[in-house]
Amino acid sequence: MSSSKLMSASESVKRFVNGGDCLSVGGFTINRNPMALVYEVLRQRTKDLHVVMHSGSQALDLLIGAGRVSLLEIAYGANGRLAPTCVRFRKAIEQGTLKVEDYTNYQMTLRFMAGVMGVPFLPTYSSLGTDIIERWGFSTDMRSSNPQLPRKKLAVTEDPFSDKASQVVLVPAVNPDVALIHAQKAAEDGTVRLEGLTFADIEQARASKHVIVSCEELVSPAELRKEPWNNSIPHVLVDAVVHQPLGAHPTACYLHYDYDMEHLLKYKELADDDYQFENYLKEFVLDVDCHDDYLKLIGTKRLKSIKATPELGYARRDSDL
Amino acid sequence: MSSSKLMSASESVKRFVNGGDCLSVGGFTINRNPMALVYEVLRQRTKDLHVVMHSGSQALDLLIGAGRVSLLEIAYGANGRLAPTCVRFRKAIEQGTLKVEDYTNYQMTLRFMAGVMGVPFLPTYSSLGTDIIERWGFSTDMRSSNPQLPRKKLAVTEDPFSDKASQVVLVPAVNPDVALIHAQKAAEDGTVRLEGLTFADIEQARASKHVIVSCEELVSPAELRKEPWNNSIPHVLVDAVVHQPLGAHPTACYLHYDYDMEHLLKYKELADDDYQFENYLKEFVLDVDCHDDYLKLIGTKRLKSIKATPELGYARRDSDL
Amino acid sequence: MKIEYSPLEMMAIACSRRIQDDDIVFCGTGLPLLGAMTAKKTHAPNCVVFFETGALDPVLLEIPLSVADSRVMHGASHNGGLADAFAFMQNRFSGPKVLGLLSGAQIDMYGNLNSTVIGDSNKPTTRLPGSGGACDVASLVGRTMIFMKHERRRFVEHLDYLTSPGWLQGGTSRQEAGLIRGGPVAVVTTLGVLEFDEKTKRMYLSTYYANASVEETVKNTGFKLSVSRARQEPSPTPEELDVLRTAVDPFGLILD
Amino acid sequence: MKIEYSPLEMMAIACSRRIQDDDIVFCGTGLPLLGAMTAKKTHAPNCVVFFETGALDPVLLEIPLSVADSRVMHGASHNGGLADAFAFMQNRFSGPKVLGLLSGAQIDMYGNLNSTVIGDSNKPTTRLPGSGGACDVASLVGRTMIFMKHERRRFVEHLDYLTSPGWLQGGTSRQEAGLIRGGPVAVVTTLGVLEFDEKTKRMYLSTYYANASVEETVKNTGFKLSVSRARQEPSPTPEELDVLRTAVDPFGLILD
Repeated sequence: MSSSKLMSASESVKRFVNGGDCLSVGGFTINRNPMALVYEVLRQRTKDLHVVMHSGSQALDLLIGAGRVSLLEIAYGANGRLAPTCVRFRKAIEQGTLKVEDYTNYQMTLRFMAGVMGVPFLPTYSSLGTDIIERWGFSTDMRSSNPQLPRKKLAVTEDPFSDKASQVVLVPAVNPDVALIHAQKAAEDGTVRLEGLTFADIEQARASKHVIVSCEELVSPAELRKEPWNNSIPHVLVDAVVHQPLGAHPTACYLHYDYDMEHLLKYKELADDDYQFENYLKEFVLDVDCHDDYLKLIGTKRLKSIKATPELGYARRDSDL
Repeated sequence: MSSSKLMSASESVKRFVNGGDCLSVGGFTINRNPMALVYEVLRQRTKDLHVVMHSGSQALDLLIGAGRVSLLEIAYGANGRLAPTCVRFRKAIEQGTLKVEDYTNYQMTLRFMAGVMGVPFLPTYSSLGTDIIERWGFSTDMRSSNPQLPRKKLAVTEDPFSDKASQVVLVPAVNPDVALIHAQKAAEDGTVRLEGLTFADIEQARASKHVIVSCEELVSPAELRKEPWNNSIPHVLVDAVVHQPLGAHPTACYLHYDYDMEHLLKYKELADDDYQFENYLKEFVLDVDCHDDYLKLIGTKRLKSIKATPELGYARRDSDL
Repeated sequence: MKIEYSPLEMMAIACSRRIQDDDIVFCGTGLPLLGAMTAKKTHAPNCVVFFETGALDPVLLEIPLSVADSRVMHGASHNGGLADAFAFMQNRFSGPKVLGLLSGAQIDMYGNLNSTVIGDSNKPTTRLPGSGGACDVASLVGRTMIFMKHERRRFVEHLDYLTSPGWLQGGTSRQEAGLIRGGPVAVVTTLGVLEFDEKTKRMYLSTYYANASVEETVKNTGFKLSVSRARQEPSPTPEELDVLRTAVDPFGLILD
Repeated sequence: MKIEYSPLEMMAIACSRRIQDDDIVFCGTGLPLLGAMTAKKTHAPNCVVFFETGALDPVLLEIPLSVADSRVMHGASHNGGLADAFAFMQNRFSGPKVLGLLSGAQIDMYGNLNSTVIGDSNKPTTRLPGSGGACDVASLVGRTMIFMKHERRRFVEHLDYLTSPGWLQGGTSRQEAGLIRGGPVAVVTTLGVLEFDEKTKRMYLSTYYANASVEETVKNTGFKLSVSRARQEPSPTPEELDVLRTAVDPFGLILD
């Protein structure tokens, strides 16, 4: 009944990601980064991106390293214990080439939730008394000239339902132009099912104007519609479905594969040097035609080593020993 | 590892429901009302209840009819097309024996969500310009003497993130003393899985101090913990698990049974007469020892007729014809 | 050959005709649902049916008797809870695409609805079920269509309680109250279809059914009704009636 | 017989001892997680491990290297998303039961933490990862325990950026700022364990490890440290060490 939204990564990025867009990237540190989609954004030379996310990692670091990000609203930039601070993220801020606004993970989640709910803000007590409230990364001028930025970073207000003076922090909504999500399962009609940890992916997708979903498994709409309460995103909210197995590599995808620790550790080392980072970017992204060719560079041996043990959803460590 | 929370309906109500409590009842009109638990509340003569829910129906109507509810905050009192307005609910308000505060379904949902999130309010644009904001059912005096009531029904405020004057409605949090929920599956450790429509049951449970869950199927914690992302309520939030098949009768429970249309239509007729209502209450609730005895009164023939067709989750209508 | 049909059938079909192929139709139960189901099975196969209980785009094999009926979710793309469903309507991207089908006990000339009480709200003569999700839908979605029995006591000058916002006091008052979008576009009654003047937002008679008349409509309306733009609503086509009777409500659960 | 152990092992065990059987322990990765896992396998079998990514009460068969590691969720009772996990911490019933384990690059005498920048926040010398969920946890849960390398440059008079609230300016300033509960109860360092004065909320030395000394602690603290209440932390027991080495981190992923 619904027409197919199935297309290639290249086509999906061409149609729905534009220079200057406010982009939200799914996943969390070393898990389910939509790498195939982000590699494609890099290949298509999309510039001047405004990135909004909570805990960014590999996808974010490449976008920053390639100079594609001009504004960043974020809570965390690290690769778990594999990179306590993401390297190109750190360098760009230290060198002053990237403007960043610091929130907390809950606040970024609430910003997406407010976007989902269509309300201007959501309240929390988190960060009262801290520099998260006091220090702003973006000036008032920047804010008033960019409609995608909230007028204020945060606002502290009185609770009108309390008898005694009681303060609460209001966190502004964000509605990205496009969200990139990598899922375990999707159908060509746009129905999406995430399995395992969902992070804030559902909120990021529902808050965004356009949603591109890459998936490990392409299944029939009928199969997903057998248990609609276990689906994560309804078909009407999804613009493009990209079937891309191993689409989150080198980050993990529960039930399918683990993070590629070797690759991430090597990246961390290379990223520390500008020249070597450029080479990495060329070799693994820019000079590669598509994600399947990228996976050939990684090699079947490595990919086999990170394959998930079915009953655990990740690759058993002792099996390597 | 965790000790068992399994107990009888009688024991669970004895331990966690007290006179004067703020009680939240799960389900929605003709679906998944926690009838076995509510029948037990009725049997234990718990009085002076303050009930908070969104779309109440059979469970609510019996509590009101039995004179156990003194305060009600609600959005809707009807049994779908089987009773366009719940009969005892309507009578109690018309006769002035029940104080009621009217919200909308979304507002009640937001009130539970705010309770879940531990914030004093959540915003919405819903109801601007209407009597939902203008007319209050509870006086300021009532509010200031009862800590379970919000100081104000609703508050309209300016959006601090907007350049132009822009109003938004703040809906106050509610944290009930106890939530009664009927689920398809639960484990003795307190882990709960709802299947199909979830309404606001999860929010009602998570907002409440105590949670009693009755379930169709008692399964092992290990079984539910195989797919933790499909579970609805974590074990730590649940105080009591009651194994009660057909525990939502005469309302429906997806995958198990349909609503009992005959019983509900008969009830609607009886409820219109005070004397007949009293008889109904005695016959089906007060003079009955437990839910299994109640089910004997309903009879196996009727129960068989509402048994769900497995692939649909409800009882096919044409199969009766 | 003259085709026989009931007023209820005419209402469902008048509703069906006003549903567009790209609409996401928020449905309650009863007649409005029949209208949406008929649209989907005739000229608007891509319209998506959606319930406040969270089911989106289900296959409605049987007619649900409540929005909480398990029948609302078979084959749906997604079932969230209430929080999800209402957020979908308030959301700035999905909300404007939603057409909400509503009804009420009383309606005024600006399409405001009462489904809470008749009489004094603190001591009502008749208590009604309350807003449920009606006020939310009327507040939040892109446009609404309202179903009413066309009776003088229902089409009133002043509502006893304003449960669900229409155009409020008319003109630009809806926007001024802070409502972000929406408003009623049509009222489908037992006699005809009413619409709202673009500027004043006052109700006027747009069409009357072949079995009714302009005069009957005016007589059954409790406020002054402009009829200068009224024309006759085309009678149901054989196809419309056939779909409605055999594919939508074969057991006559709503129509009988 | 003298038992050999490393400072990291001592820290994990000092943490473990301070976890109670009815705690819901919010964990990051690394040492704090080892502390929680050790507690669960020794004196606090009923404590529940909980991650900001939503996994509650998992069976940790292998050590996760990030809170987003798929290893955090095996056998959990529930996995919500971030929204769920943080709501659980802010919730008035569940929040007070949560013990949050945190760390940072800098700490001041009131237990406030910096994990954002070193230097000027608009042009930092060193950019750190940022709050992540740390500020949320420090703001919302019942009590927190902090892990620090005990170095003078980390125990500072003034933070370069106050990311996560401890006792703010001490005394009752935390409540006055509007924070609804919580605050740090202990700082587990490479040299000992610091606690906070009940009234002033200033940090003082509570215990020092057998391999360290009061003097070493003072020397490595960038603000004046009260040591009058200091006593020696008991060395790890053979059971504690055995559990930590063989059942918690058998591959030495964190300890080596």
